[in-house]
Amino acid sequence: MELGSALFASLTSPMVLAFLLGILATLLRSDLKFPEGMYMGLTIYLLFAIGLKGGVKLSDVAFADFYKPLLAAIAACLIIAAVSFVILTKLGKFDNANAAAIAAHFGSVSAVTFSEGLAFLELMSISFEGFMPAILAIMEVPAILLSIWLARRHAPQSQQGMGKVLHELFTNKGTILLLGGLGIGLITQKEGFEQVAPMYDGLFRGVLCLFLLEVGLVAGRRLFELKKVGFFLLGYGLVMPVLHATMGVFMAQWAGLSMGGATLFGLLCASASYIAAPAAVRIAIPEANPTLYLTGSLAIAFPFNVTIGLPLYLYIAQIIYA
Amino acid sequence: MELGSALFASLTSPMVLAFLLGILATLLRSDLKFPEGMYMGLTIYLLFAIGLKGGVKLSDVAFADFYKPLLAAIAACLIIAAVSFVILTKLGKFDNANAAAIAAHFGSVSAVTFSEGLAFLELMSISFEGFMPAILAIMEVPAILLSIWLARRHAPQSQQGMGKVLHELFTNKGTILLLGGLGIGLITQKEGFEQVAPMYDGLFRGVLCLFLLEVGLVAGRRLFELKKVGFFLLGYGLVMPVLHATMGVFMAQWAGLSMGGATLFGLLCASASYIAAPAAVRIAIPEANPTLYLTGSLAIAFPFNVTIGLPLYLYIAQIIYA
Amino acid sequence: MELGSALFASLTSPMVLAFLLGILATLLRSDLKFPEGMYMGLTIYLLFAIGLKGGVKLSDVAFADFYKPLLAAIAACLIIAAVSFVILTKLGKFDNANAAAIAAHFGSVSAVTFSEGLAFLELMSISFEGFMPAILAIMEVPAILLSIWLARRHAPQSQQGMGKVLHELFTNKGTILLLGGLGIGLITQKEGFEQVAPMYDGLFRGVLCLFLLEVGLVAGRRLFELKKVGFFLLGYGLVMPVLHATMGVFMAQWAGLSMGGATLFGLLCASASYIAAPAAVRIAIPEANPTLYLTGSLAIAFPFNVTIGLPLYLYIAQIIYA
Amino acid sequence: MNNHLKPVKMITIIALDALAERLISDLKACGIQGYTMAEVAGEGLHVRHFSGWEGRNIRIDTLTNETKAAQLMELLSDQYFEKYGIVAFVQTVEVLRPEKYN
Amino acid sequence: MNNHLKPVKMITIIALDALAERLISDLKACGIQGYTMAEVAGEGLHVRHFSGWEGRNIRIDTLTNETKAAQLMELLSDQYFEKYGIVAFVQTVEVLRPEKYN
Amino acid sequence: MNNHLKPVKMITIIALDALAERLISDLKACGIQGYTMAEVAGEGLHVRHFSGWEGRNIRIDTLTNETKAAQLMELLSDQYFEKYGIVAFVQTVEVLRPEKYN
Ligand SMILES: Nc1ncnc2c1ncn2[C@@H]1O[C@H](COP(=O)(O)O)[C@@H](O)[C@H]1O
Ligand SMILES: Nc1ncnc2c1ncn2[C@@H]1O[C@H](COP(=O)(O)O)[C@@H](O)[C@H]1O
Ligand SMILES: Nc1ncnc2c1ncn2[C@@H]1O[C@H](COP(=O)(O)O)[C@@H](O)[C@H]1O
Ligand code: NA
Ligand code: NA
Ligand code: NA
Repeated sequence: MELGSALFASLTSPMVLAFLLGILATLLRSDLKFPEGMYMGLTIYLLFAIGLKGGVKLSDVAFADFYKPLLAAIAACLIIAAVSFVILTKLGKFDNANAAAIAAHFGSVSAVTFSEGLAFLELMSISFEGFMPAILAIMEVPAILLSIWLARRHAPQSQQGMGKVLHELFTNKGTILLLGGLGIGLITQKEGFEQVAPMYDGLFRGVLCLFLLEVGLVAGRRLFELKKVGFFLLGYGLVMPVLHATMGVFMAQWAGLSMGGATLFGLLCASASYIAAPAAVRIAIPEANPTLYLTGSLAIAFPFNVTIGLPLYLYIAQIIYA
Repeated sequence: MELGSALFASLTSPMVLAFLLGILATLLRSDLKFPEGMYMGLTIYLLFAIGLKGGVKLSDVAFADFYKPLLAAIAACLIIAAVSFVILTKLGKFDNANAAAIAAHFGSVSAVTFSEGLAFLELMSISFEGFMPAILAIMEVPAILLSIWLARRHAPQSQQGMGKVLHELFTNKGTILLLGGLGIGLITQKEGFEQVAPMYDGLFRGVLCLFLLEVGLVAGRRLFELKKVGFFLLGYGLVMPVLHATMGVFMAQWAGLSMGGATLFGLLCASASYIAAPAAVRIAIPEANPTLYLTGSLAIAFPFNVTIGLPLYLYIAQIIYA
Repeated sequence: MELGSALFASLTSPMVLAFLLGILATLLRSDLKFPEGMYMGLTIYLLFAIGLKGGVKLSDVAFADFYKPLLAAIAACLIIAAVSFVILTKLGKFDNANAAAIAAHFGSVSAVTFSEGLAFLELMSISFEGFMPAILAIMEVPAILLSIWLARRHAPQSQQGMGKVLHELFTNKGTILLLGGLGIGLITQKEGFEQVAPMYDGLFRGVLCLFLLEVGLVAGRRLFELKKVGFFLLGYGLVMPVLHATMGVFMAQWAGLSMGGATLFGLLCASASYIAAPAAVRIAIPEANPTLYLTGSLAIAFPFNVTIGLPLYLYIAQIIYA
Repeated sequence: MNNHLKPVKMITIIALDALAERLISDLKACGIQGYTMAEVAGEGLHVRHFSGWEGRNIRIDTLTNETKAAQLMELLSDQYFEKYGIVAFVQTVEVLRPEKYN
Repeated sequence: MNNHLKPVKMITIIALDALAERLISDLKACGIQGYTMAEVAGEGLHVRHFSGWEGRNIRIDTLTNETKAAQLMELLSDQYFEKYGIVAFVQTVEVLRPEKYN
Repeated sequence: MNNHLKPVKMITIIALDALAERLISDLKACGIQGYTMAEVAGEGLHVRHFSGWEGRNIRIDTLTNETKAAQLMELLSDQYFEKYGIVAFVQTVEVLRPEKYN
């Protein structure tokens, strides 16, 4: 598989094209807008479907195969968040709150980017470990926790302690749907899943396509804010994902993942959260400026990852695994 | 089929697990919440799909085979509502309004419980009569009417006469969708249905799964109210469904239904309405306390019926039909 | 294929029956109502799916085959709008604003009527040109533009110039979704489309069925306004579609379309817009009375077209092509 | 501004969505033409109205003249207050075209 | 409480949702930064605005000082009242940080 | 009418939807039982709250007596105003059953 043809396959997938259509529609100032409930409804479907399918596959994985990827996942998130915080404060001159908020987003992961990765690898007929959705679920949390702690270190003990934050993180809808879906898949297994497969398997990419159209609409609005975030963040959001992905592929190799699994792992490292992290940061670091972290993760990292990033990380994985 | 393995199949179905996940999410105080329109949208889909599929099957049923089950259905609803009212006022010491409201819920039926019954029997490869959805539609109304009359007997003639209540009952969305779907199925038949089968057949259980997740979220909130409803109602909601189901299976046998049909008929008798009845009672018996009837039907009877009840009623039917 | 059996097939399709159910529910004053977001969500799905499927088929059409139908489409729209305006002002005694508003609706096209036409021809196994969705997208705009110009001719230069109207027309959600879908289909082609086919192909008619139920609910409410619109508009809405369709079939023959394509083209000419035109007219001709144009297009032309009109236009096409 | 703005009454009603149609016909019975309606959630002395299943609430705002406002409050008090959980309050607001709200 | 609370003006606008973007830019043209917008249904002298297809209404509430409020009402009256079905009214509300609504 | 209508206070709060649960428990801490909540969009000094993803806003209206209203405004000012983008204002409205809003 060459980089060029992988890039072509990525850019001509209906999902990526739908995302670009969404951006185009915003640039043209179209009145196209998804009804409020639809965004939430599609999100619920996607997270639950990822979890469910992952759970069914996880049911034949031995823990011995799983613990190293697990460790790698937690380590990767913490490293990315910590290094990001240092770079953003020292080089980027961001204040603590904003640096921590951005670090939380880039250290955490994006389920939609991951979905697009799944669809891409399936299209390319590249196999990967069935437990990757479990890895996704685990990678949502640690970086956010670390970043919130970084932001609050010096603050006088606030009323809303870390307990509340922890609770929020482990019970937010993303985690519940992903882990809950995983649990259901684990218990109900193949026979149970077959009953609902036309919905959660058959429609997955079609729904993802519609969802990416909506994401494009939101990302498009963010593009107008690009000038407000400054060149530093723009560069950061384009360069760091590649570095994170490369680090991720190396760690995946250490953890014994296959080449497809390593590509997904790299993609997860490269991806920036835009469901779990914004919700947590809004409450826990309210003084951070949403324009910075929302634009950074949605309008910079996300488009880069699903268009150029994904085939690039596959290419990197092929080289490292060669 | 043994009780144990049926119970296992019931408890490990993705639908029941999704319901339990919903309850768990509420207990953990997760922020998972379905958008307002999604609840309504899924309800519309389910009711319409049940009706449509039933209508297609109903098209090869002779009226001679149908009139006895029909009579049994109406009789069962009226008996359950009347007996419930007596038990609740005499033994339970509820006032007229609350007793009638609860009787309306237990005498009427739940389309979602029925859907789970369909999915369960299909999984178990047990056949049943095609006209059961028509029976479901018919059983929605009589108990509610009787109960409202029981609540209002002694009241001075109110402005909102029974005419309005009758109209409301026969034109409420549940009835229109079920009966309308039935009618469409009857007219369009197999060839017509095939055009829309991927939507109304293929996705049915997948959508039911998502819907039960939402029902679990609502039921979970109700669990916090359990202490407010008292032990009597708790016991009532757990014991009476079994008695109602047993009575139902006997009546189904009299009406000439197959064993699968009798299980569904028993399940319908056991089930407590939570779409048609609450809507009707809110308007017609406003002085009744929603905590009692909503908690009784949704947080007690419903979970019991879809987890333990369903395999138990199958077991009862197997014994009676042996 | 005889007219009778085509009419029967049309009237017993689940989509048309669902539409009639919606009307019936309103006449019975049922409380059935689709949640706000669902209407929008289904519309987005339908428009995007039509575009996408059309785009995939368009990818093997040569421009040489396409330019004549294109010209015919633009000409048909302009003729219909201009003639309508004259008839409505001269014979119907409508004022300029109302005549222009109604002309905009009848000159433009209805994507839902078109969808029902697709489903009907597929059911009848009659083939048609793959680029018809592209024709649909093109026919949305010209008549609206012409009508707005007709309404404003004599008005003093208004602040909201034609530029704004043009922008609104080319970027409104209908156009973006149809043309955007077309573009995506063109680029992603068969291989890409297969990834999302279960959603956009498999479910299409099932979703259309649900959508027509909702359209029936809205159309039913409009029926109560029929007496307000007067006999002239009623007759106009029933007679003109047949004339427009006949003209359309002749133009389609000139343009070299197949018999199936001509039926669809005639149907497009006959159909009255109720997504793009109302949105544009509300803003650009606010002094026009919505009761007239909404009732005329949704409660008169639409039901006629999807029930009797569609088989009739097929019959006309068969005669002309014989 | 103040010399153009004229006071009219605004009545706000919060009630079960199932009562919407009835409330609207009562509004019209009082001769009130216009109103604005929103879907809301709420909690009061009775059950929480948060999901469609528990029954949502609606909020109706209507601008009208003083006489009709008094008549509507009377009607609400007579026919709804005892039976249903309902909230209704009156405010004075200022508009430029008082005749539109007669 | 009363010694801290300061009066500011609140303007409420009810209009066709298609006008939302235009109204918001007019708000900003008057120097008003903040507003809150809700989707509502409604009926008045014109067609009922109940479904997306008939065009829903929106309700915009904005808190601002007296001068800007007067300017906005003027603008609405000049550019909207004749052409579109629109409702606008002014109230005085009390806030703790009047400077936030300048 | 005026001889029956009695004044009570209405507090309106506009805030991030993520704060809803917290605000409701604070309401209850002030002894306020009832409130009505709507989902709204909005823009202010901070990010636009238009989609679920940016975080929507909620609007809470609650009728209560003067003392509790003062207490609630105090609490909001102490615990929210500095940290979160939040709008709160007080009005006097007239009701027929003031005891319902105690
Ligand atoms: N004090 C209050 N302030 C604002 N809204 C209220 C208040 N009390 C009740 N409501 C609303 O009115 C509905 C019915 O109230 P209740 O009759 O007290 O159950 C509630 O669901 C709320 O939406
Ligand atoms: N008297 C009124 N009170 C409250 N809202 C109104 C009133 N009249 C009109 N409206 C609202 O303003 C919109 C346009 O009104 P109209 O221009 O009269 O058709 C309606 O759809 C209602 O939402
Ligand atoms: N002047 C205002 N009038 C009405 N609502 C406002 C105003 N300013 C802010 N808001 C609302 O309060 C939210 C938070 O405002 P802010 O803290 O200024 O970002 C906004 O999203 C709006 O919904
Ligand atoms: Na990451
Ligand atoms: Na029952
Ligand atoms: Na036309």
